[in-house]
Amino acid sequence: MPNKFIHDFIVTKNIELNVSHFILELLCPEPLPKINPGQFVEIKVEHSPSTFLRRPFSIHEVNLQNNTIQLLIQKKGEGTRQLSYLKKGDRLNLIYPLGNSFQIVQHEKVLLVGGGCGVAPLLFLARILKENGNEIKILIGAKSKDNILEKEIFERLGKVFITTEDGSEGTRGFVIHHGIWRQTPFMFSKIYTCGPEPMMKAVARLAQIHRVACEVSLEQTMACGLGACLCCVVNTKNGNVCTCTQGPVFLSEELTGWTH
Amino acid sequence: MPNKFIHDFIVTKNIELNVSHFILELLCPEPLPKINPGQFVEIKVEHSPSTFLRRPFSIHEVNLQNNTIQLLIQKKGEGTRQLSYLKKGDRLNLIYPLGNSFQIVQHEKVLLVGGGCGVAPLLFLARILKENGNEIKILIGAKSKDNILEKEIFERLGKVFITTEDGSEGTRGFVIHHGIWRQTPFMFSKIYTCGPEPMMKAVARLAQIHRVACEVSLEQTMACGLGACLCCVVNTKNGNVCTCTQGPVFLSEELTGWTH
Amino acid sequence: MANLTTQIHRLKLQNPVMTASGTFGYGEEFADFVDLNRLGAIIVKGTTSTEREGNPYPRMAETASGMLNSVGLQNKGIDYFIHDIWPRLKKYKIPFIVNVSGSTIEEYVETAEKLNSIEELPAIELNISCPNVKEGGMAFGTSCTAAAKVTKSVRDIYHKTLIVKLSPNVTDITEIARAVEGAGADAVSLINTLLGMAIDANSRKPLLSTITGGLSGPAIKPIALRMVWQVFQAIKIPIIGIGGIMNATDAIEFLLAGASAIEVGTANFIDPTITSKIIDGINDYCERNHFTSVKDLVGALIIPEQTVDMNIS
Amino acid sequence: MANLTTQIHRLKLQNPVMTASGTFGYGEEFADFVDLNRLGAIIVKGTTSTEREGNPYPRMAETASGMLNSVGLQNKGIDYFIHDIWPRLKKYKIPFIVNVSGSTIEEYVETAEKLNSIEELPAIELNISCPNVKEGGMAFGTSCTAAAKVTKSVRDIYHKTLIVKLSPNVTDITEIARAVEGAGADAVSLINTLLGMAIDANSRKPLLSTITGGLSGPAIKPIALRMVWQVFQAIKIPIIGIGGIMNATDAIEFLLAGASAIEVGTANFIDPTITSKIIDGINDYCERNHFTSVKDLVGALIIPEQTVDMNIS
Ligand SMILES: Cc1cc2nc3c(=O)[nH]c(=O)nc-3n(C[C@H](O)[C@H](O)[C@H](O)COP(=O)(O)OP(=O)(O)OC[C@H]3O[C@@H](n4cnc5c(N)ncnc54)[C@H](O)[C@@H]3O)c2cc1C
Ligand SMILES: Cc1cc2nc3c(=O)[nH]c(=O)nc-3n(C[C@H](O)[C@H](O)[C@H](O)COP(=O)(O)OP(=O)(O)OC[C@H]3O[C@@H](n4cnc5c(N)ncnc54)[C@H](O)[C@@H]3O)c2cc1C
Ligand SMILES: Cc1cc2nc3c(=O)[nH]c(=O)nc-3n(C[C@H](O)[C@H](O)[C@H](O)COP(=O)(O)O)c2cc1C
Ligand SMILES: Cc1cc2nc3c(=O)[nH]c(=O)nc-3n(C[C@H](O)[C@H](O)[C@H](O)COP(=O)(O)O)c2cc1C
Ligand code: FES
Ligand code: FES
Repeated sequence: MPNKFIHDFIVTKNIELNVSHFILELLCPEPLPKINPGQFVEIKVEHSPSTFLRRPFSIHEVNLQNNTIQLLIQKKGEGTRQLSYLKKGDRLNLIYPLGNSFQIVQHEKVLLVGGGCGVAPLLFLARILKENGNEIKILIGAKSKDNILEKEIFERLGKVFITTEDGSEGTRGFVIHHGIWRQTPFMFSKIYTCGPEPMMKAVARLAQIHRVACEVSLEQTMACGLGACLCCVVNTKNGNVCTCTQGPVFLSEELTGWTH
Repeated sequence: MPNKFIHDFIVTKNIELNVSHFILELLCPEPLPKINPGQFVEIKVEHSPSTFLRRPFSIHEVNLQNNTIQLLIQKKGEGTRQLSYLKKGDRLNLIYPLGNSFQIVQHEKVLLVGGGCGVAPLLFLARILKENGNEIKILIGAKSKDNILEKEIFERLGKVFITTEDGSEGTRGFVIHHGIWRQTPFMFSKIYTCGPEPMMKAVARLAQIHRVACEVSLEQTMACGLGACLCCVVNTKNGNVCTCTQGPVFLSEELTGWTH
Repeated sequence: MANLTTQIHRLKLQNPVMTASGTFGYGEEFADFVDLNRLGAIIVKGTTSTEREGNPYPRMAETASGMLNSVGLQNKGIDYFIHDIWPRLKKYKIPFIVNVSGSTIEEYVETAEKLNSIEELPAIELNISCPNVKEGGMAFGTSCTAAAKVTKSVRDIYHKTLIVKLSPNVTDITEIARAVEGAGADAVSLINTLLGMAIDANSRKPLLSTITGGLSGPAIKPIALRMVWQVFQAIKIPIIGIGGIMNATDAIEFLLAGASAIEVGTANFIDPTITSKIIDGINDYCERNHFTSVKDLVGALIIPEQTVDMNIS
Repeated sequence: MANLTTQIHRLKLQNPVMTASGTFGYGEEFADFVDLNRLGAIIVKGTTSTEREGNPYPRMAETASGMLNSVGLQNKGIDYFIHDIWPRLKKYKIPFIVNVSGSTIEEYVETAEKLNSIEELPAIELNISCPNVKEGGMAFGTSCTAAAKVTKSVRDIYHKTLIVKLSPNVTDITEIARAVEGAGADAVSLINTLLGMAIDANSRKPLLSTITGGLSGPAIKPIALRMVWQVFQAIKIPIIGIGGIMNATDAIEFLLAGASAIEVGTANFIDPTITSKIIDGINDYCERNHFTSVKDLVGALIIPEQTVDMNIS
């Protein structure tokens, strides 16, 4: 039985969140296989002469009833710009589901920390964590109020805290400046984070200080997404390993230079 | 004063003629300059990863009142396929008008011979020839009835004769098999032709036999369309000359190997 | 069905479509997408005598119609391959070819010797063309003497089909091809990647940790095709064509230029099912053009009479 | 406005953007699209001592992110240039540089001598790298001895700025660069086209009348960038970067890699106004990144500490 698939999905929705972010909802032509939070897809971007390789995106949410998945995408370059033009009914070729996934604990208090577009894999994760009886808090960091993504949806799953760089909502500063980190005793037994690497490194260091396990989702550049090209490596205690197959989720303590 | 321009035109119509041919009507953002029959444009095809260079197309018709031009395009490869998807309102970057043009005679009897998509430059030519008091006959060759292009429109400008390879309309065979070539005395003082090279060569030979001047419109592959790259040469009595600037229209007798 | 079988020295292939080293893992990574038993052969990742960590991240940069890589031969070494990977691969019915890499002649010889003793592995591809390791690889591929020497040393101890993979980063690839033919190679494969570089103008930094890396993909196809054509005129042993093959038409162009078989590399990243489609496409082409055997395509380029001979080598 | 002036030996340019030989005609072809007086310089079509017809049609094939050409130096010869073309070009206020091509040293010398006497023409670009003529050109560019010899012979009689244009079809471009530097070149320009080939699988024929031709366009940019970077480390005279420059970012990458100026080639075919946009874009980049002079960009690539040195040459 294959675990990975390649299919033309059909765009069912393209929802603009703000000038630089949008959500694609994609209908799978076959019944969706088992997908776990943290996994990703590789998209073939058509009509973009400068986009040669596929583009990896985390799975933002899965809807087994509708047989759809959602991706939350930030417009970064030409490839994501082309994707932002997709309309209902368009086709999109995906390789899926790829990578490992977050470890799902049960009946614990957990903190999810998302920076910018890094909230993408955390929604699906939050839902599954909640379904497993965990108490969830979500800390979202953004440049400004306008850039906070999916706040209302996260609020359905747990309490949401906000930091913005310009102070336009929540605490002013980065996620690490939020008061939650200074509460004693520290109330979480596990942290999950995704966002810019410097942010995740800072979160990992705070987790270490609080002696809490921290899972991070990396975004190394990828060529194949299948563990074949060895381009996406990250250095770990076990040497260079592929982010696309042994990751994208790693325990921060496994990553060389992430904790002290 | 520049003679050549580069602008984003706006698609005003995309008319499907049959499975493999369509007409694009394009609105120029500036008043159209003087354009002569036989001239062509170079199009930048967007959204087509395999189309690197511009694509040349003859100007099928010019409408100064609407400030539009028309192109008659055959789907050949990826570039023309992408162009066939264009919709009203889309933009298309053109370099125009390029090349020399047919010589317009006055008050003569002329024959226009178009093979397949080769009728493209002949419509504009026919109209201008008619406006100059010529009596026009148009001989159109096609694979089959379904592939005869723009017959009704040509009929408004002169008498139309048809040959089809499968005999589904008009004379069975190629344009050179039409009875018109065997009439004595031969009634035309000038022939204009565009179509596949073997067809044009055969027409040029018939023209020579009848001692009539024959202008042919060539389709050498082009990189620049501006006379800079020297890729589009054709060998003539004057050596290798650029089809994009000294052509695309040549007197058949100038072309090496075309007449005996 | 046309007869797609082809032969590289004593190695019989059910069809000419192989996978290029470093782009198809050990095949298993693609088992969900392609029936591996359909392939002509799988050429596994560059393997060295001992484990290698490869180069630091970042190792990849996208370029126009291509990509740069500087993986640097990350692999667990030949012993690990033989004891931990090969047993899993045995169940497939197709040939696996090990891409043997190294920095010294001794290293090549040591690895080849170990592979000589494994009966079911019918061939090796000697990678004397890797641009991504400081100490060697490509250095062997850019000098006739060095190329001949490493080929001869391996030939002396390796008794099955010996394919030597050539570097395109040379003035005259026909010289190198002749040198390795003379030194006992049974076949040559070409091309490996072209040395390239990419810069991020905003950060003003190179995009690869190694500054330069190997260029692959459709961007290099015209160069690869030219080299296959040149080498076809220069040597008698079979040629395996590699470089930017994205579909069956590309593969056929390489066969016409003189390749007896082809390897698909970077294309596997864009479409992991592509090898299977290429096999079907070659068959279709043969049927459409009335070739009963794919062997009849090899070198079947038609040179029109008016062609100007421009052999610049 | 940043200071965009740059200098190639004694040749002062108002900005580093030149047009590559064979891709911009004599400039006039583009006068409807670009204010020629804005350009750094125009390098005209390859010019030989006597008229040449070039190669037969077809001379062009499109490839992935690039094109092949085999024009073969069609031109009316140096005398025609001097007497019939140059007088028309005089009215422009920018330097025109003649790309001097040939098959024998005598031919190069003869052409260079004639240009030496025309005061307003401040420089020549010696094309020892044309892949599209049987008898020579590229042969000079692929051997250190030959490259040095032709450079020296021209140097002896030519007293203005002598730029030598290098071929990328070599094992080690730094050797050739050092050889021509040693022989008296004032600057080098690189790269010319890479030798490639294209086949039409349906007709089974080559797409060029010459079978092989020169590959240009974005496909070759990574290779060109790598060569500029390598040569920058190897020689002291200024470098002019060429190869697949399609926009200002590409141009800046070449400057960062060590080029003092750049030439825009194939991009002119896609967008005849591109040179003008590139000049503006370089200025914007300088302003945005607080470079007061474009000269400060030259070779300003930042090499991170953890970089692995992989100098394979
Ligand atoms: C496992 C994984 C999951 C991801 N999940 C998401 C997601 O859910 N939502 C989302 O918006 N993005 C996600 N990304 C990042 C996304 O893949 C890139 O933003 C995208 O590929 C950029 O493509 P582009 O053509 O628009 O930009 P490009 O033109 O290719 O690049 C624009 C800029 O982004 C940089 N860049 C490109 N790819 C990456 C990358 N993989 N990592 C970091 N920087 C990159 C480039 O260096 C360049 O500076 C993920 C990446 C990985 C590896
Ligand atoms: C001056 C001029 C005027 C033209 N006018 C028209 C016109 O009015 N209507 C029209 O439909 N076409 C016209 N053409 C031809 C048209 O330019 C090509 O059909 C088109 O460029 C093909 O692009 P593509 O990407 O679809 O096909 P590609 O994928 O590039 O090519 C498909 C096939 O067509 C061949 N081909 C490509 N370009 C040319 C060419 N220039 N000449 C001959 N064969 C070619 C290729 O070799 C290939 O076999 C004209 C060409 C020229 C030079
Ligand atoms: C990520 C990557 C890793 C590679 N690793 C190897 C290798 O280990 N050994 C080798 O001989 N070639 C290696 N190559 C080169 C390919 O086998 C092939 O020769 C080259 O990529 C050109 O083919 P392509 O354009 O089809 O990819 C590698 C190529 C890529 C892209
Ligand atoms: C159609 C064409 C003709 C060329 N003619 C010449 C020439 O006459 N002399 C020369 O030195 N280089 C010639 N070149 C090479 C270019 O000057 C340039 O070095 C090469 O195209 C790489 O740059 P690009 O990728 O920007 O085009 C020619 C290139 C093309 C595409
Ligand atoms: S992206 Fe190819 S191994 Fe991970
Ligand atoms: S197409 Fe460039 S000169 Fe005619």
